[in-house]
Amino acid sequence: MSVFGMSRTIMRNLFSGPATRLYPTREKEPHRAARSRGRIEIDIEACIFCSACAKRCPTDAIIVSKTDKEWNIDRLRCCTCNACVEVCPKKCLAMGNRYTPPTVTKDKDIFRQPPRPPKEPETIPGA
Amino acid sequence: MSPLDTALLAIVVVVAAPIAGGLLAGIDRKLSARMQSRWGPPLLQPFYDVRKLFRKETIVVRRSQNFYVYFFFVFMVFTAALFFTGGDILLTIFALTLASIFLVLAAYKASSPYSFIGAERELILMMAYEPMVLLAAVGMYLVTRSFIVVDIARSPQLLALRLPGLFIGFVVVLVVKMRKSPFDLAASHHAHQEIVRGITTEFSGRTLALIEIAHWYETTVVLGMAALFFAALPWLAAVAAGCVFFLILLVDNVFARVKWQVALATAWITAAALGVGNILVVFFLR
Amino acid sequence: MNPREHQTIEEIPAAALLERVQKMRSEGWRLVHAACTRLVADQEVNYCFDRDGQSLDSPDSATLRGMHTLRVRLPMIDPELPSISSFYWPAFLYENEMHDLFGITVKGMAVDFHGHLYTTMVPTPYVTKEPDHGD
Amino acid sequence: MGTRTVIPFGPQHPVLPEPIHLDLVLEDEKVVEAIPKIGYVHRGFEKLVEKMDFNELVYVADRICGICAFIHSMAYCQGVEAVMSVEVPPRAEFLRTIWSELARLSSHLLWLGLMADAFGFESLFMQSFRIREKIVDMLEEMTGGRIILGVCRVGGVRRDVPNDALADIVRRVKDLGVEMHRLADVFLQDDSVKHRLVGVGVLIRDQAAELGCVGPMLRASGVSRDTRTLGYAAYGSVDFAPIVEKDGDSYARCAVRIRELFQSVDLVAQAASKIPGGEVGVKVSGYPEGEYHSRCEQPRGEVIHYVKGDGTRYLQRYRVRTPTFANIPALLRMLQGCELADVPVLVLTIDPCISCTER
Repeated sequence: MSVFGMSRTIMRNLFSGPATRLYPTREKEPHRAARSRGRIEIDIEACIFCSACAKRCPTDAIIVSKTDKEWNIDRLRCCTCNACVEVCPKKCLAMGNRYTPPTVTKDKDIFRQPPRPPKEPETIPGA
Repeated sequence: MSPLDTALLAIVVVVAAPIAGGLLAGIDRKLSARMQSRWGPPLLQPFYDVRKLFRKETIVVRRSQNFYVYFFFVFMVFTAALFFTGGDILLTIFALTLASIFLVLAAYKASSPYSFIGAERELILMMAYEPMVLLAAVGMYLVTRSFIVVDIARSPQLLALRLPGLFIGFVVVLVVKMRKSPFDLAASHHAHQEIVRGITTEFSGRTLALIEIAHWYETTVVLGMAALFFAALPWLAAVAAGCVFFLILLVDNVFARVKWQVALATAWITAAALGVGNILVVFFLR
Repeated sequence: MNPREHQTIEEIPAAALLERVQKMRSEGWRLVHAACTRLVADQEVNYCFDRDGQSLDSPDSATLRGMHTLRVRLPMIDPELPSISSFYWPAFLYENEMHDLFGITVKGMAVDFHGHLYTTMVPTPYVTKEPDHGD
Repeated sequence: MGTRTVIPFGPQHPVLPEPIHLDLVLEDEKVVEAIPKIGYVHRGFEKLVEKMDFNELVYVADRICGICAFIHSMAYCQGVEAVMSVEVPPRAEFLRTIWSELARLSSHLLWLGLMADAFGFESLFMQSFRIREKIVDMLEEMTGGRIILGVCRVGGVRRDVPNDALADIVRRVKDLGVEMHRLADVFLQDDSVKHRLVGVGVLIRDQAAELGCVGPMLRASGVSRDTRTLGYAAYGSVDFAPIVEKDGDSYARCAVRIRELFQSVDLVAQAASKIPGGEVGVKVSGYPEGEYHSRCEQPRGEVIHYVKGDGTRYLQRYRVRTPTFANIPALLRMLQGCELADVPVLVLTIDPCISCTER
């Protein structure tokens, strides 16, 4: 007869503390593996609005507007497949290793490129 | 004790027993969680749950099913009051059984296949543990010459020394009564079984809260009965009750749920070997 | 780097299906799966069989494994097939699927779900809706 | 003869992780008839070939199932590669093998946990999941995804793993072996577990073959058939033999899966030690024309990805026959005459993945 086979593991568990965390109050440290596909980050300053990412996106999560200089992403549609990052010609897209925080609304993340300041005419000091 | 004292004590018991039972349930959940290397809920979670249940809508299949649950609750309160005011242990046991019968009736009345099968299994479990409970009472009588809880508790003899078999058998009963694995086939705490939550599947809202509170009463009564085996040394009784409680949690976590045939066989074999054997020894070696 | 599995296809008329399947069974093949494909004007049903370690083309080579497909062509409108579930009992699931998704009437299925295996909003979606490549 | 009760079992049921519905006709506690119904999660994946080109379809294949995701995408890619005659670089083949085996570990541990839950052994369930978590963490470190790895593509894989990182993974998987042994001891030795598994749902060798079982279901009945022996990916270069048990009951199926855990650990180590250097992907040009039945061994058994292209961006037909589809007839046969308490065990014993069955 073999019973209580599990008791060793159980007693060890009891005294070694829980293996789980009280998420979201406590997150895993270090937060994620460096390679984790968390969410797409964009360096909007470098974007040229070529729409290559939007075309490659399998879930149509990305919408790019060249006229408004606007890049937006539906985080809930995005399947973090990394296709947009791979295709970006300016390398302004990156895969961040943190997940999008939980949300209760279906908002889009909108990034707008600030209008570039018009080039000031070079002033010659002392002129 | 004067009748007035008894009445006062009864009121204290009626208030204190569910608090103790709820705390025990909280400790149970916390300890079980730690055994499974989880954090587990806060200690007071059972109370939060019940508070929430009271605020919820009560949805019933048939209105009459709740009627039986009220009786279940009332008899459980009565059992606790009777036991802790030092009444007749036989009467306590019968009241406890009657209460359980009302729960079974309520489950039958709900006319859901899950609670129907749960009720059938609960009846089988009652058949399984009832002989052992009665034998325990008989054993206590043989040693102390009384069925009255006060007299048993005041007996200078440490019952556990005279009735070790009965005590072990009674721990098995406790596992059944507290709805713990391996005997949680009629209604498990986690509703993770083929008949969902078995006997209590069809209860909701306030009715379910009453069942929960009645279960707290039940836990305190059965743990109290276990402690009665050590009543001669009150501190030992407390320690023993704690140990038994921990042992039950451990058993809960190291066993798979058995099928009803095995549950019945285990309980009866324990009752026959440990219970009857112990009583025979006490009877002839007196 | 590794040799791809050897796979053969044999096109047969629908009338010869039962006879051919019976032969496959007596030769010890197992039914791997069965499925339809919508072609341009008609559709085809594939019954795939596998016999461990052997292929129809090279029965003597034990190392090469293979899959043999019996293929039946059916019209798009009112296609009909006999059930092979008398030879391969588990085929009833594939046949019910053919019925629900491709509208093929399969006669004599061991277990007939009467179109309730998959409940789709559009009946027989794989044939009634033309492929629409969108973008 | 007792009165007959009909117990509705699913599609939403605490012990059923998957949306299948069974009407169980009971006499007391004995099941006299089980009437199944699926179709709750039919998502029309196969119809998606019309909307997505053959490269994008990999993401879809990856998402057919939440527990055997990687092998689905691999089977699909192998199918397209066969049609297009693409030669995948050997390093990619080895990486695919390593990830398949880790996915198998994760899936089998998940199954063990669910199985423990089905027979009411909660701490065993938690312990299985605790071990599985570490496997999932490893997958995340290597590929970036925990469940849906998203690393397979037509022509190779999308991410390389440095050799020293692989060595670290091998060391950690081997360390996990110790914990898995403790787990296995409970599953295979504990009497209360044996009471729930031994002799439950027996399928003898001929029955299992006749019912078209695949995977551990079939191997537990004594048939030595494992699609990995075809030698796809790098399985031709590693040394292993299918794991076979004889009894054909739930205990044997459990034993097969537990032994496969250790086999997978071994295969990961073997593949990591033999992995060649070089590229992990080739560029694929052109469109698929032709057809191929790609076969792989999922944790649940043999999966078939049928790919047929007509020379355009879009495939003409994409068809997935998942292992559960092949195992359902056996489930129906086993349920007849079993006890109600055995139903969860029997349903779990085929390792059902209804969501991927209905695609």
